[in-house]
Amino acid sequence: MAVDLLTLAFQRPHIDWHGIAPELVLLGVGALITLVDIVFLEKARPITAALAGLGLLATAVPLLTLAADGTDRVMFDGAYVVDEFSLVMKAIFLLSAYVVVLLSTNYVAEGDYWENEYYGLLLASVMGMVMMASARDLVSIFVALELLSIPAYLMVAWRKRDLRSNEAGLKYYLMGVFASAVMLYGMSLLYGVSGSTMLDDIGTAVAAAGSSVPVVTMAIVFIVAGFAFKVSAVPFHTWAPDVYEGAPTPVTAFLAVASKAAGFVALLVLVLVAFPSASDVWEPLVWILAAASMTVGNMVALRQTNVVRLMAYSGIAQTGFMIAPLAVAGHGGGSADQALSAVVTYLAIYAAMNLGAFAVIIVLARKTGSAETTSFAGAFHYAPGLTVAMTIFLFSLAGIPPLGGWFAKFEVFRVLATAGEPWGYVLAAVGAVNSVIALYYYAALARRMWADDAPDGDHAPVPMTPSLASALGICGIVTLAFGVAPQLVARFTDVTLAALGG
Amino acid sequence: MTALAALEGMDRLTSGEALVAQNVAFAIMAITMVVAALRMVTTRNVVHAALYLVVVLAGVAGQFLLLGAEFVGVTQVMVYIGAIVVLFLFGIMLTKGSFGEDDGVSSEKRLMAGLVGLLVFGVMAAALVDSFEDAEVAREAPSTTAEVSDSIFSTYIVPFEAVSVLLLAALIGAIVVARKD
Amino acid sequence: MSALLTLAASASTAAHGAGDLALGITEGGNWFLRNVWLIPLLPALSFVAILFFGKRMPRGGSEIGIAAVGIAFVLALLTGAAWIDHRDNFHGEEVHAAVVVDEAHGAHGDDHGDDHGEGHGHASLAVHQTVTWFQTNGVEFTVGTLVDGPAVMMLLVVTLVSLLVHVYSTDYVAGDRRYTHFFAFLSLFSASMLLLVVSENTLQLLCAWELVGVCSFALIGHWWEEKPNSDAALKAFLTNRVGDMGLLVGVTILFFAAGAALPGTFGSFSIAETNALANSGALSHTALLVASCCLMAAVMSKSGQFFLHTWLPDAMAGPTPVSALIHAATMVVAGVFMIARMYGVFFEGFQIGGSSINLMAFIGGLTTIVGACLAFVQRDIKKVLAYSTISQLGYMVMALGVGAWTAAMFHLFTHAFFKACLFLGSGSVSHAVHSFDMKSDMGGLRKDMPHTYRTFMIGTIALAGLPPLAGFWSKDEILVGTGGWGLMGGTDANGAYTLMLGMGMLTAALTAAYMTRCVYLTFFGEFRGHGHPHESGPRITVPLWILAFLAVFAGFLNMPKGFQLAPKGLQERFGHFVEPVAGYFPAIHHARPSWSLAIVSTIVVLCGVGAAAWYYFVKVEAASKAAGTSLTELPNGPTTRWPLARMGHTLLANRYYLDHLYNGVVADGTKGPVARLANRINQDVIDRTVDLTGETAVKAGTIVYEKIDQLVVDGAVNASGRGSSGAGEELRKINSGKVQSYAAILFAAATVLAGVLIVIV
Amino acid sequence: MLLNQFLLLSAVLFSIGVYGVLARRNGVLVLMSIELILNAVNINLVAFGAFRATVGGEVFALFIIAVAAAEVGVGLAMVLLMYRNRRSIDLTAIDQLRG
Repeated sequence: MAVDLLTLAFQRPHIDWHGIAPELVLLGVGALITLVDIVFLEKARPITAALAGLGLLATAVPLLTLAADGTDRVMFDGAYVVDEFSLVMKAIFLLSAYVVVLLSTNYVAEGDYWENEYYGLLLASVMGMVMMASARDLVSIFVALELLSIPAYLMVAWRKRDLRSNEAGLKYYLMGVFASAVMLYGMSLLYGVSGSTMLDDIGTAVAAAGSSVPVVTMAIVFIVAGFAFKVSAVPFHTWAPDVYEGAPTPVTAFLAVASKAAGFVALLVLVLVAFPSASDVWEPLVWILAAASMTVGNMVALRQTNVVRLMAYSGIAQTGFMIAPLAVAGHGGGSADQALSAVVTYLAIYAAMNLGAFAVIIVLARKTGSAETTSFAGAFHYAPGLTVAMTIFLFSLAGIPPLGGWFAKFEVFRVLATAGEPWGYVLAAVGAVNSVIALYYYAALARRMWADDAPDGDHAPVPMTPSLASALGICGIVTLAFGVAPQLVARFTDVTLAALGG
Repeated sequence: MTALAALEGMDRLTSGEALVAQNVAFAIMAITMVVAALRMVTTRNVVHAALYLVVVLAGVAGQFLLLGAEFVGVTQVMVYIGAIVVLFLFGIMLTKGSFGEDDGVSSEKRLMAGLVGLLVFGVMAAALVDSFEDAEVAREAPSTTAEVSDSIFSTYIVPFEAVSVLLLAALIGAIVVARKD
Repeated sequence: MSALLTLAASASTAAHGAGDLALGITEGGNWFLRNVWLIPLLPALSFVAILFFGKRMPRGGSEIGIAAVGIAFVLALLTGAAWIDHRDNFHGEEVHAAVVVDEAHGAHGDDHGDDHGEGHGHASLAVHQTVTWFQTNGVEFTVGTLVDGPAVMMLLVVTLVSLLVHVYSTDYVAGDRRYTHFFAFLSLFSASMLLLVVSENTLQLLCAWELVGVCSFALIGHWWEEKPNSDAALKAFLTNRVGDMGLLVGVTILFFAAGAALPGTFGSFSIAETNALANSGALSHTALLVASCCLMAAVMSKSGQFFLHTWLPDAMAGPTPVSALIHAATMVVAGVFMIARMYGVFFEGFQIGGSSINLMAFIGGLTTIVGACLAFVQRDIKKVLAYSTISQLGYMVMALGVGAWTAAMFHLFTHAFFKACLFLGSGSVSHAVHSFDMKSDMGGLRKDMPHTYRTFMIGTIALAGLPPLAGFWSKDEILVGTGGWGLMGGTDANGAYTLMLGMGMLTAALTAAYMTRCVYLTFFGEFRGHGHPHESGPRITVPLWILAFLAVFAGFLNMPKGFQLAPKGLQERFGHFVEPVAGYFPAIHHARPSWSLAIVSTIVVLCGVGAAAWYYFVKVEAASKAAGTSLTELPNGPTTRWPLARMGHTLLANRYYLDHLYNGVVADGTKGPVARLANRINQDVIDRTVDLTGETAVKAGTIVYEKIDQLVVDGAVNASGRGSSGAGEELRKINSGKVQSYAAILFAAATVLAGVLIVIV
Repeated sequence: MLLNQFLLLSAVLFSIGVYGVLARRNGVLVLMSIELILNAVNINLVAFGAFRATVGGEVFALFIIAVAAAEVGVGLAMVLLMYRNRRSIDLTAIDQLRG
C-alpha cells in the first residue's frame, strides 16, 4: 500500500488567487456577517444590510482588476474558467444583488424578519451565482446551482408567520429539487457518454458520438429542462407565479432577475460548450420552449389581477424572448457568439428594468398593503415620480424605443433574422405578435396608475426611503441609458466564451 | 472487508465465477431494492416507509461496493442511513398526528402518478437499451480512496469548498425557518 | 453605413461606373440645412424644461413651449429660405455608394436623372448629415438628418401649426389641472414629429414613429378621469402598435435587402441608400413588395386608413388643440410622409408607374369614400372632422398610390392649414357651448361667433375644394394625377387609374355635402343649446385667422403649369422646390393639368353643396319654421321611418314650401307651361331624387358605421383581445396551485420532449 | 456484468421515486421519494464511473450525497414550518396560491 501512496502522491493544485478573488471576497464578507451576527447579536441588525451591500460592491473590485487584466484564465483542469463572459455575468449578478439588498433593507427590518441571516443567505446565493458564471464542469455547475438555490428556497419562506410565504417556500423547494433531480439524471448520462465531467471533454465526446444516440438526446433534454425550470420557461414555469406571489417581494425580485440570469448562464455554457455539435436536438427544443413561453406567458398575463403574478407571467414571456436566440445558435459561422451576446444583452437590460419595476411595486405596496392591480390605481395622484418611473419600466419591458428593452428585443430579432433559417423567421414572427399582446397588459397597468382613481380616494404620499430611492434611481438611469445609448451595453455584452475558442 | 476484496485471487474481476457471483449478488439486491422501493411509496404506515427506505439505501450501498466504489458505498451508509434516515424519523415524529398512519390517496391521483412513472421509465429504458446495448462493466481494479480524494482536492476543489458554504447556509437557514419564535 | 458613404464619397460626381450608385445626397450645403437637428431639439429641450420648471413659471410652462416652438418656426423659415437657394444653386459633391453589380440590373440606375429633366432643371441634392449612434457586431448605426424638399415643407408646416396650437391652447386649456403637463407633451409631440421628418434612416424613423405614438397616448388620454378618454388613448395606442409591427418588419426586410446589394455589409437602414437601390432595380421585387405591404400596414394604422382607422374618431376624446395637431400636422400625416419618404421602395414594390391598380391606391380610394360616408352620420362636430380627416388622408394615400407624389404632398400641405383651422374652429365653438354635439347644443352660432363662423366657412370651402381656395388646387392636382381623365387634354400620368378618378370625384361631392350639413347644423338655424355663447378671445381667434388666411392662399403656391392666369414664374413653385430630383427618388411622370377636369370637378362639388344645401338650408329650415323650433333634420326625414298618418302632413308641408319656392323663384320669373312643367319636374323628379339620394347616402353611411365600422372592425379588434384573453383563462387553469400537479407536468414534459426528440432526431 | 443492468435498476428506482413524489400526500414521504430519485442518479454515476474507469462519477456521487443531506435538512425545516402553521403536512391541501 505504501508504494501505491507514493505513486499517487498528491499534487497540490496550482491556484490562481487572482482568478478566484471575487469568490474569496464574497466568502470573506459572508463570514464577516455571520461573525458579526454571532458576536453582536441583535445589535448588529442596523449594519448588516449596509455590510452586505458594501461587500457586494467590494466584490466588484477584483472583477475590475480581472477585466483590466483581460486574459482568459483556465483553472483546475478546466473546471473553472474566468473569461469575458463570466466576468460580465458576475458583474450583472453582483449589481442586481446590490439592488436587491437596497430593496430589502427596509422590507426586512420593518417586517421584523430574521435580518442577519437573511443577508448571509443572500450572499451565499450570490456566491453560487458567481461560481456558476465560471463553472465549466458538471460537478461545479451542480454545486453552484444548489448553492444558489437552497438559500433562495429558504428566503422565499422567510415570512414565517405568513401561510402564503410558507406555501411558496415549500412549492419552490419541491419543484426545485425535482428539477435538479431531472437535471442530475441527464448529467449522469452525459458523464456516462464521455467519462468526464469537464464540459470540454463532453463536447468532444458528444461530437464523436454523433447526434443519433438516444441517451445523448435524453441527457440534453433533461439538462435543458432542469435549467428551463430555473429560468421559468414553459412548460417548466408552473412554480413561478405562485412562488413570486408568496415570497417576500425583494426575494421575488431576486428570483426574477438574478436567479433567472444564473439559470441562463448555465444553459448557455452547457449548450454552447458541451453540446455544440448536437444542435439538431437542442435547437428544436429551445424553439418549442421559446415559442411556448412567449405565448403562454403573455396570454395568462392578460388575465392577472395581482401585479406580482403579472410580473411573473411577464417574466415567463420575457424568458421566451431571452431564450429565443439559442434556437438558431447551432449552425456555425459565429451564430453561437451572436446568440450569446444577444442573450447577455437581454439579461443585462432585463435586470435593470425588471428590478426597477419591482422597486416601484415594493414602494407602492408598502403604502397600499396589497399587490392587487386595483390598489395601484391612481398612483399618479399621490406618487407622480413613481408612476413615471413605473411607466418607463413597463414600456421598456414592452420594448418601446428608446427605452432599454427595445434594444434587447432588437438584438433578439436581429439574431433570429440573420440566421437565415425559416424557423428563425417563424420564431421572430411569434415574438412580434407576442410583443403586441404584451403591450396590452403593460399599458393597462400603466393606464390604471395614471388614469383611474385611487381606491378610497387615499392620496396620502408614499413613504420613501433613501435605499429604495437609490435602487429606483440606478434602475431608471440604466434602463434609459441602455436604450438611448445602446453602445454602453453592447460594448460589454459583446462577449465570447473562452472555451468556444472565439 | 468489501465484497470485492473477498473475490480477490479469483483472477480479478473477469473470471467466470466472479461474474456469476456478482450477477447473483446484483440480482438479489436489485429485487430487494425494487420491492422495498415499491413498498415505500405505497405503504400506509409512514414509519414503515422510512424503514423500507433504509433497505433501498443499503441496497444502493451494496451496488456501489459491487461496482468497486468502496468509498462512496461507505459514505452512503454513513450519511444516508446514519444521518438522513434519522432526520426523516425525526420529521415523522415531529409531524405525527397530522396524518396518523393513513395516507389516503385518491385512485385518480395514483393513476396519474403511475402513468407518469411508467412514461418516465419507458423512455429511459428505451434510450438506455438502445444506446448501451450489451456494454460490459469491466473494471480492472476498484478505485482507491486516494484517487477519489486527490481529485476532490485538486480538480474539484472549488465545488468542494462551495459545498461547505452550502451546508453552513442550509444549516443556518433551516434553523431560522424551523425554530419557534 | 456611413463608413460606406464616406468611402464612396471620394468618387467624383462624374464617375458613373459600374457598381457605383448616385444617391442624390450631399454632405455639403448651407449651415441651416446641415444643422437642422436644432429644430427638433428645441421642443425636446422645452419638454424637459417644462417638466422640471414649468410649474414654477408664471404661465405654467406654456411660455417655454411657445418660445421653443416659435424659435423652431423661425429656424424652419430660415431653413426653407436656405433650401430655396440650395435647390437651384448648389453645385457641391454628390455622394455615391458602391453596389454589388448585377448583370441584369446593373446599368439601370444611372440613366435615372434624365426622366426628371423635364421642367425641374438640375437635380436637387438632399443635405445629409450623420453621426454614429452605436455599433454592434460590425454594423454601424447612425443618427442624422436628411433635408430635402418634403422635409423642409414638413418642418414649416409642423412648426407653424404647432406654434398656433400652442398659442391657442393657452386659452383653451387655461385653468386645467394638468396645464403644465399638457404643454410638456405638446412640446414632445412636436419634437417627435420633427425628428421623424428629418430622419436620415429607417431606424431613427421607427424610433420617432414610436415616440409620436407614445405622446399621442399621453395627450389623447389627457383627461383620463373619464373612462372613454383613457380607453380611447389605449385604443389609439394599441391599434398603432399593430401597424408598428408592420413597420418593424418592413424596415427589417429593407435592412437586409439593402445589405445584399451593398458589398461588405449585411444591412443598411439609410433611407437614401435604400430608395436609390430600389430605384436602380438592385433590390429584388419580391422583397420590395413584401416590405411595401408591411409598411402599408403601418401607414394604415398611423394614418387611419380603412380598416385600421377606428382609433382616430375615438381619439377625439383628447383636447381639441391636440386633435388639431394630430390631424393637421403630426401623427396621422406621419404615415403619408413615410410613404413619401420611402417612395422609391413603394414605387417599385407596388409597381406604381404602369399598372392600373395597386394596394396603396385602392386602400386610399376606399378609405376616402368610407370616411366621407361616415362623416355624414355623426352628431359630434369633431367626429365629422375626424372622419373627414380619414377621408382626406385616403385622398393623399390614393394620390401616392397613383404616382401623383407632388399632388399628395401639396394636398398634405394645404390640408394641414384648413383642417387645423376647422378643428380649432370647432374647439372655439365647443368652448362657447360646452359641447361637441351639433344636434343638441349648437345652431345659429354665426351671429354670436362671427370670427369663428367666418374662419370656419373659409376652412369649409377650402376643404370642399371650391376655387380659388387652397383645397381646390391640391384636390384638382390629385384628380389630374390619377391619369384617368383623357378628355380635352388629360395625360401623361403614371398610369390610367380611372377607378381612382371616380372615387376621387365621388368623394369630392360627398365632402362638399357633409361639410355643408356640418356648417348648417353648427352655425345656422336657431341656437339649441343652453346659455349664451359668445366669441372666444384673441388667443383663439388670431390663430384661426392666420390659418384661414393660409387656407385661402396656400393653394397659389402650386398653380398648374400652363395656367394662363398666373405668371410663369409662379407656376408649380411647390413642386419645383419640394419634389426631389435625385437618385433616391423614383422617376415619376407628371400629368398635364386639364381645364376640363377642373371645371367638371367644380361642378361636382357644387352639386354636392347644392344637394345638401337644398336639404338643410331649404327644407329643414322650412320645417323648422313650421315647427317653431330649430330642427336638425326633417321630422319625416330619411333617418326616421315615417308613419302613414304623418306622411300626408309632411308631404303637404313640403309641397307648401316648394310651392313657395316655385312662386318666388321660378314661376314669377317664367310663368306659363314651362313653369308648370318645371314645377312638375321640380316636385316629382328633383325632390324625389334629392330625398332618395339623401336617404340612401345616410342609410349607407349608417349601415357602414353601425355594421362595419363599429361591429366588424371594432368587433374584430375587441374579439382578438377577448380571444387571447380567453385562451389565457384556459391556460391559467394549468396553475391549479397543487404542487404535485406541477411536478407531474415537469416530469411528463421533460420525458415527452426527450421521447419525441429521440424519435425525430 | 452488463452496464445496462445497473442503468435499468436506476431507471426503475427513478420512476418509483417519481411515482412516490406524485402520489403521496404526506410531505415527509415526498421528501423520502426524492431520495429514491437521487439514489438512482448515484447508481448511474457510479456505474458509469466503473464503465469508464474514471473517478469523476464517484466524486460526483459524493457531492450529490452531501448536497442531498443539506436538501433534506432544508426540506424538513419547510415541512415543519408548514406543520406548525397549519397543523397539516398534506401537500394536496396547499393551494392558496394559484391561477
